[in-house]
Amino acid sequence: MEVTLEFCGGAETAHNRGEKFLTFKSENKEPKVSDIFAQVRRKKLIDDIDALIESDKDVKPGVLVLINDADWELFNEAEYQVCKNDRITFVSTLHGG
Amino acid sequence: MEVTLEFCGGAETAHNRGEKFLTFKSENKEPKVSDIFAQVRRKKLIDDIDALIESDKDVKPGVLVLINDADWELFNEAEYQVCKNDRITFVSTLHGG
Amino acid sequence: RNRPQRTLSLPEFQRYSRQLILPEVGRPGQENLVNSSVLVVGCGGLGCPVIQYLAAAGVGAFGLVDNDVVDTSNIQRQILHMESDSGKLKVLSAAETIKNLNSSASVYLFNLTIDSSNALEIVSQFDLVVDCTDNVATRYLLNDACFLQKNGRIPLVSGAALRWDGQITVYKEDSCCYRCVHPNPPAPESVTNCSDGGVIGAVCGVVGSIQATEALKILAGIENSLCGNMIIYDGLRASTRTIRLRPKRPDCKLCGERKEIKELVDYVQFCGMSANDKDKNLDLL
Amino acid sequence: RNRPQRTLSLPEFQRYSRQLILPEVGRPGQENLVNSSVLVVGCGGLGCPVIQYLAAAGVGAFGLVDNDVVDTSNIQRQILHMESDSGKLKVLSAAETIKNLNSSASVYLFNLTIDSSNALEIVSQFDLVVDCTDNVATRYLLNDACFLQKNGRIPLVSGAALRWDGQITVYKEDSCCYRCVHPNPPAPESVTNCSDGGVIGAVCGVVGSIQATEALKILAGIENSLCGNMIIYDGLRASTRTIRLRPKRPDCKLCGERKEIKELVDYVQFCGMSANDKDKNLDLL
Ligand SMILES: [Zn+2]
Ligand SMILES: [Zn+2]
Repeated sequence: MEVTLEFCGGAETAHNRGEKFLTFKSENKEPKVSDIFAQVRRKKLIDDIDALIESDKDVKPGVLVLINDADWELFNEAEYQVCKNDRITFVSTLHGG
Repeated sequence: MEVTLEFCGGAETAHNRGEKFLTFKSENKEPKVSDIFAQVRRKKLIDDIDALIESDKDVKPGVLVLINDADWELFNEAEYQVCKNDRITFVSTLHGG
Repeated sequence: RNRPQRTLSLPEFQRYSRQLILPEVGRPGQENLVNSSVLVVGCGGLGCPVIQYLAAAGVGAFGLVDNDVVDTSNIQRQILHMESDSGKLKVLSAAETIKNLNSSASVYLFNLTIDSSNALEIVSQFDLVVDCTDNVATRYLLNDACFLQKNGRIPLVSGAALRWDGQITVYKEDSCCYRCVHPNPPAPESVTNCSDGGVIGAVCGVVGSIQATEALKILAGIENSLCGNMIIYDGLRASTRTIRLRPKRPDCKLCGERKEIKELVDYVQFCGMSANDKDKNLDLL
Repeated sequence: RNRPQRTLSLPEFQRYSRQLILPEVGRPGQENLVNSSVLVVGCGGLGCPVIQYLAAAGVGAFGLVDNDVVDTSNIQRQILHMESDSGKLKVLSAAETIKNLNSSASVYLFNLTIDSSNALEIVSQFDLVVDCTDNVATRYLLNDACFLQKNGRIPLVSGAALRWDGQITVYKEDSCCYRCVHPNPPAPESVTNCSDGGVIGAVCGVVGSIQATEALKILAGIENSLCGNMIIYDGLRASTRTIRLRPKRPDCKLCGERKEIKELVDYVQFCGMSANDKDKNLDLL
């Protein structure tokens, strides 16, 4: 299955110095988000993965994960079963004013 | 098939004095947008349909139709084959400043 | 456009530091800005934030178009006009704000109604037009005037606000134009203006600030823009989104294949509506 | 909150006509506004449009918090501070703008850093808080101070801007709080501020204007709000959307079931960062 990761709010700087999207084939046929995180880390698909992902089940403080524009917490976080055409977004929380 | 119409930019006033969404069952199994328009007119599903729809294939000047947040003109307008979970939006163009 | 180009002074490096350090802007982008000129049509609800943010950002020259005076009911949303400006020409009040924010900016005042007799000439003097108007006729006029320029199409940053709603888009280069999106004007009785329908001031702020962001990118020479899309904001429901617009229409009377419109027309006649939001309908006998 | 309630004068009907005619506002909504009070924390990039639009809309009383003076590099985005205000206290400059836009508004100045020693008392005097700050520590502080009020949670309208990006949300009543969304503070080295990263002034305008719209709805007594959602704006790519946030977390230390936090803590210590965007990291030996 093809997976699309999106980066915004400054999370773009974690990948290819400003890349907005990353698309790749999932190794699992029915991956959970944790499987996606594991694959991304193992294959080094995101340049600065440590800026965003803490572990296969968690992200860094200050980072939100969205699944189709809704907080992943509404879908059981890393346990969520990713579907076709789902968009997974990393949002860096801003603090400036 | 269940169809959802959305109203924005002031198009809300055409239906139930401010209703944002209208959901109903399509009479056709595979409706085109023109079939949806025809059904809406025949069944009087929108209170003030004449504010939005000119004919089964056209809308009033100043009204945009979106299919999943893109101009219906990108999808062959009223000939578009509506899919499950599509959102059809009427947008009234604003002119104030 | 063929003005002598100046470089940044040392104090300007300090002054614009917060945008100079953005990789998309930098010294080249800031120098583009200080050498650029923008025409703001309408010094009302949308014009106010556009003027404030572009002046603060360092745009070099402004043209301001408005034939109105400041009225008490304007201050609710037109936040660069103060209580003490009541009765003053809007263009004068706006010019003062520009000078207060940026004493090195040039300001050219057009205390008039822009129409077919003067639009081509006025628009030709600027690098970009921001449409902050309140009526349909002038929107068609500006669209056509920007497109029909001898030296090539001038970018048009268009915004509108009414009640709790805002819409913003950009027309430039090879994108669709206003006439592609609106081949025919709306029926006069279907058009509501801010006097009749009302408007929230802060919604004008959202729209004008987005317009200013778009203008700034174009003037600085940044490639990305809203061109080909439209931002829709619903302040009451706190929802917002960017939608995709159609490309250039081959049958567009202005920018299409046949280019039927070669000069400005009578837009009040064409729309059946006046070029302000006060006396709306005309009797076209 | 228990102040004597006043009704609208005749001139105010004329002045606020463009919002009075909105069915969601009307006379009851406008009277709520003129009798309301708002605390604006930070008179910088976000505070400026918030102050302008709420003063213009008729909010009755303002508290302004800022301990800074106007600097040349501020004018690029902080559009109510003029060139001639350089060196002036930001709260004084902001107060002048409020009085110029709305001479009947009351203004209370807090020329200080809001912290654990004064936040509960300051916040308690207002109907709503608008978070226009530039650092993480104060965001936790305001969140906790609004929640821990004796007379019930005070609504908090939160915005942030950096580079070309903006984010806005509202915390009130039974929604999640800032600590639900951010149980742990970010690592200090992962936080970029406007001095280091830069910021576009007009993006601050978008964020502040959306904040003002949200504040106005709450103060007017309108049910709809951004509460439970967040608006994300990317000015560079001209994209914008509203996303859904989590509900209240049962394990939240502040608003969860056990309510572990019962009083304000040392937020600079908690975050490992200072309460302004100048001296960022602290050595916590
Ligand atoms: Zn065209
Ligand atoms: Zn909480």
